[in-house]
Amino acid sequence: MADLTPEQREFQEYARRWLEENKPGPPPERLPITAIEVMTVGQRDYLQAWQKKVYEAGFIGCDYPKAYGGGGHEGFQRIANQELSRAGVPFMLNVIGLNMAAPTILVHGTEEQKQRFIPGCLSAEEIWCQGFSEPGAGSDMANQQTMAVRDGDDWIVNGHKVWTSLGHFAQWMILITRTSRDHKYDGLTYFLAPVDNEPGVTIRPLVKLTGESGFNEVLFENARLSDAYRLDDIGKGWTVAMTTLTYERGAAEGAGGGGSGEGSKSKGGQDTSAIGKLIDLSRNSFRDGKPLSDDPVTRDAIVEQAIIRAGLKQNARRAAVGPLTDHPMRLPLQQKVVSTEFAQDTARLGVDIAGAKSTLYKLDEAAPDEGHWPLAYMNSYGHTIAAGASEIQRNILGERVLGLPKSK
Amino acid sequence: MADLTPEQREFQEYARRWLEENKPGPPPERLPITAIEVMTVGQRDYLQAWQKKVYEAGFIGCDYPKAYGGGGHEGFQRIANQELSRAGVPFMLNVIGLNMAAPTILVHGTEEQKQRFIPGCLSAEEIWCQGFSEPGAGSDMANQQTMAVRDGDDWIVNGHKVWTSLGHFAQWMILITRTSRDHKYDGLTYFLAPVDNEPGVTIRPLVKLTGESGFNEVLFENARLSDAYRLDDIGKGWTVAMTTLTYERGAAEGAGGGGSGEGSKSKGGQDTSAIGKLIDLSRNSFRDGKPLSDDPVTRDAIVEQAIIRAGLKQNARRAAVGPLTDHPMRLPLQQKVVSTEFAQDTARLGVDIAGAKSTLYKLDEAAPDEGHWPLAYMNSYGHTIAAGASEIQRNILGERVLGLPKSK
Amino acid sequence: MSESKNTTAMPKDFGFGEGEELLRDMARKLLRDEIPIERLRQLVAPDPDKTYTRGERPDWDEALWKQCIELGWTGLAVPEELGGVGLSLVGIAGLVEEVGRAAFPSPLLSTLAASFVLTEAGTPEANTLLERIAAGASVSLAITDETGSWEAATCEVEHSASTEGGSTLSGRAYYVQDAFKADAFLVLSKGSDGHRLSIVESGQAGLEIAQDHIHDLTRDQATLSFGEVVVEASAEVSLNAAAVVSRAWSAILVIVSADLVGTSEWQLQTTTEYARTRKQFDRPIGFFQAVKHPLSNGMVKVDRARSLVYHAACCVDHGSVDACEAARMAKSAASDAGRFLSDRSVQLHGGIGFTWECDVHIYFKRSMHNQSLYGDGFYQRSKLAERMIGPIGV
Amino acid sequence: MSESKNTTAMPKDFGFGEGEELLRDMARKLLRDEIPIERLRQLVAPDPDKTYTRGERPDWDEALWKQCIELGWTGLAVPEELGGVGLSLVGIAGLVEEVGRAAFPSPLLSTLAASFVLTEAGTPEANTLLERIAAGASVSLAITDETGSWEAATCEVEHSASTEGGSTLSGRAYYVQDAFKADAFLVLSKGSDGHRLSIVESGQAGLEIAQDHIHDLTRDQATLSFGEVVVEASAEVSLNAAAVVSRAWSAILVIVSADLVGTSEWQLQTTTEYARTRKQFDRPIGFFQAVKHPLSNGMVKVDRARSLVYHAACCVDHGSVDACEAARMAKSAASDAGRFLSDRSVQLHGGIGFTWECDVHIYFKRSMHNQSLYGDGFYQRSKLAERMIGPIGV
Repeated sequence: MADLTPEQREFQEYARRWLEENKPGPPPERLPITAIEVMTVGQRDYLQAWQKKVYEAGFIGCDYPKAYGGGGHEGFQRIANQELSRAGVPFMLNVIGLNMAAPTILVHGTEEQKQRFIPGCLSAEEIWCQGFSEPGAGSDMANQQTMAVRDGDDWIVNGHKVWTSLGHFAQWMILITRTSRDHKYDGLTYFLAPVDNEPGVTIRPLVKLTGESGFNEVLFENARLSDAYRLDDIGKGWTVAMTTLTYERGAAEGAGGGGSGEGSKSKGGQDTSAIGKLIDLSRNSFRDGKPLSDDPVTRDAIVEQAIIRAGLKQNARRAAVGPLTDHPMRLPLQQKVVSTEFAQDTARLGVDIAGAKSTLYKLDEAAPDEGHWPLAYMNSYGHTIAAGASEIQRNILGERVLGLPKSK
Repeated sequence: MADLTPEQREFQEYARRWLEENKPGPPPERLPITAIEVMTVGQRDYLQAWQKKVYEAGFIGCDYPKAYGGGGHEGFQRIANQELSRAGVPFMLNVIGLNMAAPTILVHGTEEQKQRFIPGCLSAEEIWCQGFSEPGAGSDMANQQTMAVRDGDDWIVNGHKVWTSLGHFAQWMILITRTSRDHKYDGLTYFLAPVDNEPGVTIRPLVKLTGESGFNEVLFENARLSDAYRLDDIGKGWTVAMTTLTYERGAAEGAGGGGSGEGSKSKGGQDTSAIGKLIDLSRNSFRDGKPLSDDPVTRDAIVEQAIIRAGLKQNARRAAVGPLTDHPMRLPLQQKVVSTEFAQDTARLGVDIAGAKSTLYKLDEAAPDEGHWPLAYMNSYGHTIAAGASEIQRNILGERVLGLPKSK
Repeated sequence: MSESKNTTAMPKDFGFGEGEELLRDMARKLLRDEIPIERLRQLVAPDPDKTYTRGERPDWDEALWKQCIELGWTGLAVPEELGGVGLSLVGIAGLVEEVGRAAFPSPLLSTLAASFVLTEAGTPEANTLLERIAAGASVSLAITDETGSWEAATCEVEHSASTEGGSTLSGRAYYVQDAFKADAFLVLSKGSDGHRLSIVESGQAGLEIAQDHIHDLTRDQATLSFGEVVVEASAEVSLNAAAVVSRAWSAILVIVSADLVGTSEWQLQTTTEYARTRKQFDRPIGFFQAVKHPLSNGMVKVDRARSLVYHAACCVDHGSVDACEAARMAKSAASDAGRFLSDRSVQLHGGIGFTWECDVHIYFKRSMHNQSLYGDGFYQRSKLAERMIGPIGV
Repeated sequence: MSESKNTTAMPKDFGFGEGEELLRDMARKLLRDEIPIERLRQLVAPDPDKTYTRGERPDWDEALWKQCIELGWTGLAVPEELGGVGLSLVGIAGLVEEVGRAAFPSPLLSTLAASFVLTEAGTPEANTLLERIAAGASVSLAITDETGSWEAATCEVEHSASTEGGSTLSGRAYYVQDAFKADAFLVLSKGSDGHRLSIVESGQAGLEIAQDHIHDLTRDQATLSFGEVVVEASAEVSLNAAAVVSRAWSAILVIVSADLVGTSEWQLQTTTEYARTRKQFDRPIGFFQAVKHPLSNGMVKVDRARSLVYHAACCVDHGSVDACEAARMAKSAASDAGRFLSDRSVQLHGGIGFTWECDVHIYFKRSMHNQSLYGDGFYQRSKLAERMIGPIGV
């Protein structure tokens, strides 16, 4: 890597050495593929401790100012992310804190808020969840119904948030509320809301279509919220949320605060070993006595997925090469829809290959790959639906990159 | 066929016998696949004579009243169509007269108009063309800009029609005009317009993307049109046009006036022997020395098309079985989009299979199947674009059958 | 295929007449009244932990099944002279569509499939079991090997013939549908004298029924282990079993395809209804072509499958040589329609579609199960290619 | 593939630096100024009868090509020590993208491909021809058999070696690109001593260049017949030709893929522009998701292809063992992107897109030609499967 400064190169060597020496032991129980699927306290404790350790070693928030718990460097985070990924260590638990709350607070927060909240995001001392989705709102984020009504120095919040990953472990939520019914977009206000055992706040797990529980709903019933927790001005919630989503969607890749292990690669469901697993599955799946690894139709389908995966990887590489990108958002904005549909199509292909064995769920010993394929297929819809469904992502591509008129 | 009356059975036997004895000789030059691609005077003369002969034998317009040149029977046309198709005789030339003009005039015409026009539609003595498409209107038929302004007993027409198949041979055109700018839909009026050497009417051939000429544009420049040629009331053009399209789209299959040979099966591009041709092509197309008929990926793709074709055929059969159709328009309205995309996908697959040889056009002796596949592929867009593009057909299905709100 | 001579002799209406319509409409009404979606949900999906963690089989409505038996459903495919209804496969397809639309948990599909195999066998022993079926017995086929290969000739059960005409079975049969609802099994076995079909009672000594843990909440599935199971001569259904199963194969494919058409149609209608009512960006989401067009495409796919199912059923009813080809086309089209509509039904329901409380997952799982059962679209097409294009390398 | 060790040593920016950018931008400006679409249309598509009825080759701008030669384009892939530019394949990909975007008719692609083959040969005879190329000669590869198989080892030209080191060629080479623009051909032949590569001048005795009648209006293609063509020893480029061609294969695939990326991007931008301005139902058609979403999908496909092209080029430049795999991935993605965008560019232009007067057909045909050239997506994937999964039946 000829393009590193001497400081960066030194940092890279330090990171490699540290990661080699500090690779964590095996988890107490099997970890899920992504942070937002972490369900048990055992998983939580293990991952929280790991993130704290990585933070303290200086691999998270490297490029954040020192005043907010960061490293104060420039261009270190990308190197740290790369080394974390290469080392194959566990993912970071506090994804919403790292990738959504911290960068948003850095842009829109008061000096006090930055000092108060950013360090906890980075160290995972405070776990964050997200309160953007509502049962009635779907992909139309401006359709928020959760009301916040001013009451002296406080706000009284009433409403219902869903799809709240990590909600059962979280101390804080990034929360969009409606503070005026007169304006759709300008009637929204953004808060940093305490949610852990707060009066009026109820967190309940929701069950996924697979039967697993994996995310939460959060009810606000006359919950009292200090105005000190408001982020940016009253009525500016839409703008603040767009900042959050820009970071979340990877549009500002590398600018997010977080270190990331394998798991962040897997964010959006892209399992880096999916192709290898498919090939193995095809070797062990038979039709009329012949393995599907010998069937050209199956082979063609697997290779097609491998090409899509290679394209994702090379897109990420090309996105950083100025003269080979025509529009700064063109590649970043594709990432979500392509990677989540890749994960879906790959899992669906696994179901096809497994054939009759895909009828089995993980409790059955005969289920191939411990029942991975049908579960991964069903869970893949979480990613193609959440955080801007694929349909909305295609609108965004057409509108923001190609300049087509808005479909809404 | 156990469901025929004795009269119908007798008619069927007569048709079989007649067709056996009267099969026409070979055409003077190669015929195109469909009537709307007929280009030369030689083709025209041959096909016009054939339609006249079939009409005089009683196989066209069988179910039309005798007063309008028909046979006055019931349920004979379907049998005649079947036998014409089975006999493999040439298609009927006057498709727009038969399938669009005649049924529309039967519904909306005055007694005088019915007597004047329908016989010529059936016998092909008068060739018809269609004036529905305009350069600026696209799929939005109500967006007609061709103006007709009242002038005594006449109308003065100014405007520009495109996509006019058979225009260069036609004596008459079914013509939609705008007679009022105040109402989008209610400002349209429908005419039966003479177009053969009429003052103010210019017919010019247009060239397709393949380089072949295949349809026309028609310019009206202060063309004078008698009010006697108006079909139905002023301002009712939209309703009349919907009648026309209902017949044209096959929604009222069998009710159209026409006898039809092989060609009407091919209407919309469905070539009934496409699968067989693809299989033959695959046997003669090689990669690394092996025929593609041995390649399972190619085989899968061919069989997939065969299933779609079988589905089209069985859909047409099921459409007539009341208890097996939930919505009367559900199957008929699918026919256009499915059959035209089938033709397109089949042709595209042929291009794939032909491989490097698909670079060649028909003038090249080495071009497989006389250059059929790339030409058929390019020409297939005529069908997926014209008469309600596939995108519009999918709207229609969603709106008229599923009851979804209009996308326009 | 359908060009060949004998199909022109087949009825244009597939043979779906008033009798078939009546039976179908009665079934639709019965299932709509007795097991509407609310009842189904309570029955099979009250609690995911029960199924997916504790591994308990979902409930089913045995009382309703008894009612179906009284209506003669088990005997639908049993010839009249053996006490059954003797309904055509076209009529059965119509009824099974309704069963799929209701996602009805029952041993009906297995029993119908077994009936076709028994009818093909045509032996006195087969007829005796057909009479039992007409009287209400449920029977399931145990004919499949472990690799998920569903072609008739492969099996991992072996028999050794006894001198009295009976035999002893050992080995395993896999993917046995609705095994815990069946009274008896029709077991394919191989031996030095070829393939046999034998009747084994569900409670018979030496038979072990091991539950498979499956996603589908509307059926059960099991692996059968035969530990020296003794089959009397009176339970030997056929000594020419491979040919018998192979002849019945088209009917078996039609039955599962009809169920897929039914679930797919439910998915289409339910998602359409959601798209008509659910609003986003101040409009019903069905306004948007990203929702509307997939639904139109889904309709096209389900209609293709449905038409091909009736054509295939009609071919079977009329003994057409094209029956097998038509049935494979139907299964390919039905599996693909099921796959597409399952996919879109979850995606277009958005956040709610991803949850347990939304019913689409029940149909998603039943459909996923049926898609792979007896070979998915790819598999059927590879078999079709052998007939339409010829074997590879010849 | 991209996980393997040696790729980590490759530059993150693919090696596309300021020099490459400068050359690419100059090419873009030159082509935009000198052969805008209006000029291209007049040049290659003034009258369809000329091409498709009378079979005449479309015109091309020889004066502009002379200008390109003066700018050193023929020598782009010729090493500096032989008088060329010695540009990396990554840089060449950038320039060829512009050539594709302009649908520029010229012998550039053939000459670049031939240069890579000659460089791989590395013999004095090869170097002599490379020097000629750097000085402005156009050369095309004649290495393909009649069945359309583009793998290097098959050919229908035979040589008989003469005692002086030369040979005599007989037989045919097919699908020779831009044959009527080429000064010489690089001919693959087989004989009892293996495969050879020989230089045959376009005017040489015994060589017959028979025009293929092709759809693409922006190039020509021919079948070469060799009637006892005598090759001097000085024109024998390689006696180990199969290996040489096979080593150059990745670069050849990258070049045609880059052209496909260029035409696809033109199709995307042109159709997008049409969708922004063309109104139906009182709105620009780009408002409708049936138009917008295909364009978004087209963008995804062209970007995938583009990234894979640069990756593959970078692999070739760095001698990576993954080069061939990466190049096949690039060709597969580029062919599929070309197919998709060609399809949608005609369909979404509606009625006007179906006519000769709309320029989309020019790109449609150039893209269709390139999609099949050197193997389409299916073919590349079948080759990739051999490497990624292993040969069938082992």
